[in-house]
Amino acid sequence: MPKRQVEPFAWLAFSAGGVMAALFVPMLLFLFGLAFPLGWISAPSHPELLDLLSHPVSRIVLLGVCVLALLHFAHRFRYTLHDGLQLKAMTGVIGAACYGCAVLGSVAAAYLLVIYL
Amino acid sequence: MTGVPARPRGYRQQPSLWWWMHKRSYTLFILRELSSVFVAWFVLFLLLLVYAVAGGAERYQSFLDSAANPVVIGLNAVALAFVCLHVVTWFNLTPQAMPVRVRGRRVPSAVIVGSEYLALAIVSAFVAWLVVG
Amino acid sequence: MTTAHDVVLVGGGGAGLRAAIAVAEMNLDLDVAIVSKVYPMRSHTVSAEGGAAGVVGKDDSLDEHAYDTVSGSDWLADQDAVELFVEEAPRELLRLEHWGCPWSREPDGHIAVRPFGGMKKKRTWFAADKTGFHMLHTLFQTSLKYGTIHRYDEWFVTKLLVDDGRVQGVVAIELSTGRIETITAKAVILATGGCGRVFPFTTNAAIKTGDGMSLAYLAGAPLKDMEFVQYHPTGLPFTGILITEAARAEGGWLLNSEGYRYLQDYDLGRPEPTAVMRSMELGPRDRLSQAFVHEVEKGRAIDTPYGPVVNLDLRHLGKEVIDNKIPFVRELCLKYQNVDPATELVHVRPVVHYMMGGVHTDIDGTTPIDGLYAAGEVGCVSINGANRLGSNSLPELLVFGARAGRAAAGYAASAPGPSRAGLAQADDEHRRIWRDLRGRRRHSAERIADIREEMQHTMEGCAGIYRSGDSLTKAVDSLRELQARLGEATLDDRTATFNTELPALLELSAMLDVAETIVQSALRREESRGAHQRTDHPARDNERFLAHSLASRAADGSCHVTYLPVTITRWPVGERVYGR
Amino acid sequence: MAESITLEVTRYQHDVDDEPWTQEYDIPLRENWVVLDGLNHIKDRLDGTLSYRWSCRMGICGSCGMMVNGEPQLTCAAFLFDYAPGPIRVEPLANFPVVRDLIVDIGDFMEKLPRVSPWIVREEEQPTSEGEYLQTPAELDEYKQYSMCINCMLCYSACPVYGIDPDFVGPAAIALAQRYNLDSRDEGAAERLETLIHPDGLWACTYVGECTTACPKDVDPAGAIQRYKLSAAIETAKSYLLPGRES
Ligand SMILES: Cc1cc2nc3c(=O)[nH]c(=O)nc-3n(C[C@H](O)[C@H](O)[C@H](O)COP(=O)(O)OP(=O)(O)OC[C@H]3O[C@@H](n4cnc5c(N)ncnc54)[C@H](O)[C@@H]3O)c2cc1C
Ligand code: SF4
Ligand code: F3S
Ligand code: FES
Repeated sequence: MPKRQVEPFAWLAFSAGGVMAALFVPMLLFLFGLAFPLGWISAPSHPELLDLLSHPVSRIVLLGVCVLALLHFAHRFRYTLHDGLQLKAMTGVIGAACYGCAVLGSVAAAYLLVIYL
Repeated sequence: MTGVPARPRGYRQQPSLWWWMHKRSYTLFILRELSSVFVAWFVLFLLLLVYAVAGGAERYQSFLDSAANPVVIGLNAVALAFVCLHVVTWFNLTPQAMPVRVRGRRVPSAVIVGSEYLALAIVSAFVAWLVVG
Repeated sequence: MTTAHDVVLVGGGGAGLRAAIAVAEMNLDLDVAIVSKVYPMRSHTVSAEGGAAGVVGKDDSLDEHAYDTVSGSDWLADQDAVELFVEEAPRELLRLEHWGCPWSREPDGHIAVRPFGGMKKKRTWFAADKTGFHMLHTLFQTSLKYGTIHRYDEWFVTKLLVDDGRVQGVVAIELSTGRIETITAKAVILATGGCGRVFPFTTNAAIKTGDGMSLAYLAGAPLKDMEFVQYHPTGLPFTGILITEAARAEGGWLLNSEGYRYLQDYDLGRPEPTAVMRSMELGPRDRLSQAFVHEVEKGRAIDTPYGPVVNLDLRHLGKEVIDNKIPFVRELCLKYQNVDPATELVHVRPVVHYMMGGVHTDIDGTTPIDGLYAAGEVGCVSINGANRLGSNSLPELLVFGARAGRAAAGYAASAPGPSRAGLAQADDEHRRIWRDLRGRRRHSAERIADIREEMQHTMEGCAGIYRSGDSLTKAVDSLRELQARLGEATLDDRTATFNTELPALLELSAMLDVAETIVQSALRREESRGAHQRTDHPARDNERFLAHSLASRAADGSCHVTYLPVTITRWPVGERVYGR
Repeated sequence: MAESITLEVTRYQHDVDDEPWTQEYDIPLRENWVVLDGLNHIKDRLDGTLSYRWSCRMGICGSCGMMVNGEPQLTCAAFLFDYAPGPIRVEPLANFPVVRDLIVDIGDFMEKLPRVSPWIVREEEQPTSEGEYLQTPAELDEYKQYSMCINCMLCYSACPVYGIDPDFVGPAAIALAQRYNLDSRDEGAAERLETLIHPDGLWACTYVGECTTACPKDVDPAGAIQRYKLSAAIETAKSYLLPGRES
């Protein structure tokens, strides 16, 4: 039986996050990042959006996207720093920093989506 | 198997810090990996949006205004480009990493990739419909 | 410097690895070393394509395999050895299956077999058309399991230490450092493969330079049946890359310049649209190669810059069969010849392929020198006689590799260590190599490559598919002259670290020894049998030559040929009949 | 077309040179000639001191890998005509220590290979008298591709991760582990996973994919590694969910 390791889980989360990012991010980023600000499409009104976001399913889905996408980022960026800048000696620090960001982000997301909203 | 006495180590070239510039494919690889930064940026952007919406109509409006700032638009345009790179590379590699079998036969890669794009189209259409329609 | 092992394998090809595993399996207390001039998985067994014969089918029998082998050998094989071989071959092939060899399969999961030249029944196991590759890697990877198998990768053996009729070890050069080392052993197994590089146009890899044959010969062991050199009928011109017999077994045809299946003119049967066993294109290699020479004489071959060729036609098999059964053939043709066998004809010509002869051994790989064993292509048991059947060599490596391994293990368990005289020989050898490396004249006009090329052309011209007393006598003189010139050859490279020129020189020296035994044995055999065809003695002569030749080195350095009767058990000498 | 072509060949002798340098040789440009034929021409006719490895010259022994114009190639399968008019840069395989001229030290791989137990592991071996282990063509197909590896090391020399971190087990060794994992006759997957689940095993690979591009035998080590990661992750997850499970 494989030894208890975290790396496999980090990788699973990375992969799941990759899928989430690929499926959800393009359209959301296009709408909120370009189409609405540039006025190609008129942005939804505040009540409409609040309504949509408050729906429990939206909250859960968005939370999932955020957490997994952050873990995806953490995993990938960690290796990019590690290999790209050859910072093998700093593996621990890099890992802590990347995953630290992801965890902070996830906590923020949970707070915003579950409690604050 | 046990080894024979160690040989004198030969000449070892130190890998260059700029190795990812040496080959087009390496550069593309690094760009692909850097797409993750923009994914993280998107999450931040999204959370700011949620924060704004939760804070009332006014805060929402000021979010929309700052999103229209040319710098932010530029950033988001770049981010979208990187996210697209992520989508293309991710989908292309899926069949290599996860061969799918249906009734003992290997599903051709094109079919797997095709259905991934189909899924992307459906999700995107649904999201657009929810948000805009 | 000296290191000691119980059993030393010279050569890490199919035979060497099988023997090493046999030693390890038999006695885990014995310390085995594989000394090989290339990494084991680079050994030439890797190139074998077609398959390995072993009786499995319900409609097949050991007797039929034995008969095919004996008649294929033109009755020169020792029948006791053949009987043992056909019996053990399937078991050895199964062993390999258990070790993971990816044999091609029937839909129900059983081993698949294909037809092969000179075989009456389908009994050739195959792993697509990379059989040797898969066998070698399976053996190599399996050998990694054993902690008692030590490896000396990229070490070149230069001498066998023999004192008082008993082998004591070897001297070898570690190529990466140039260090010369004495490796003592209680038993030594030679598994150095063949010597196709003695000829200019060969399927054999660069490493097949007959080193082991020369080592044994110089140490006083006789070389058996050296006059029998196999030409494979279908090599790609220029490169000599082999197009496996499997291509014909799957139904390929040989066509002359007129598009005619010319083999029907040479008593090899009648052309049928599909492959018929022991007939036409599935006749034995010696007969097919000889037919080619006659086609050339009749002006029915095709002239190319690389000499006359005929066509191999695979087009009617269709792309699917080709890609399924012989994908490597297509890969090689596309890559090296720029033709697609699925739609085009492939130029082929006979090419030196295999050495039937080798170090004289009995069925346990034992040589006349105590503690010295030989197995694989370097040895001659003999099961191949005057002509080897395709797909008999790979199982031979396994069967006799394993037997030699077990015999050596048994011997080594009780043999004494090296004697003082043996170690003194090693010192002499160190000095000799050193002299060769440093003491040679620099920049003399004599280049290793020139001597090698002349030797190769001498051998092709005088000792090829057809030979004569005159041509062979000429070859004897030329070789003697080349021997003398070798002493003058220059060595540009005097460094120690991975000097590849020094091994090239030692290999050339070995090839000249081997060439001499080939030519001398051929000269003495005044008959035509199997792969040995004398234009001045075109008939088989069972009265005088139903016997193995034994070439030994006399005290004055000359080559001395004697004869040993063939063992006949159940198959009295008959006519070789194919296609009828 | 020109009659000759220039090879720019890396030379290095560790007891003489501080670092590798380049020597130019003009060789005949012939149809059918591969880079290896060019090197042989140099060795035989021009300069006997040049050292390199080769043997089968038919792309199967895996000896002759070198960098040709910066890409890892089997030199016995790299045709001069494809690089005409040249010059052609011939260097030792990247990412390995250079022993001499075009020869690199692959001892690192040879030492890693046995660590992944590249042999059939079974509780007990069935005696040969009971015949073969049955294996359908479909089961053979599962691992066949990964069994085609000729150990030529081109993938190692293409993989930047290996270049940066020589402790990485590397593409071919992992593909070979996977070759046995996927073999229906094998029972050693758990044992191999023990070795490969470490940071220098599977996870160091960031899926650059160059190993697969470089591989002359279509082994697809990148795919093998990714598939392995997935099953490794699932196995680990299972071991948490079903702690008492025998594997
Ligand atoms: C292209 C080709 C295709 C073939 N196809 C088939 C086929 O389909 N079926 C079949 O049955 N047979 C086939 N054969 C024949 C068969 O492959 C060979 O006879 C067989 O592989 C020889 O194996 P071996 O173990 O004796 O030697 P090899 O595999 O040649 O190994 C020789 C070993 O000895 C070592 N060595 C040699 N000299 C020295 C030295 N001086 N010091 C240290 N080490 C040394 C080498 O490093 C190597 O490890 C084919 C042969 C060729 C050339
Ligand atoms: S995986 Fe491909 S490139 Fe790597 S060693 Fe094997 S054959 Fe060569
Ligand atoms: S190039 Fe290297 S990083 Fe992985 S996919 Fe191949 S091993
Ligand atoms: S020489 Fe064997 S692979 Fe190139």
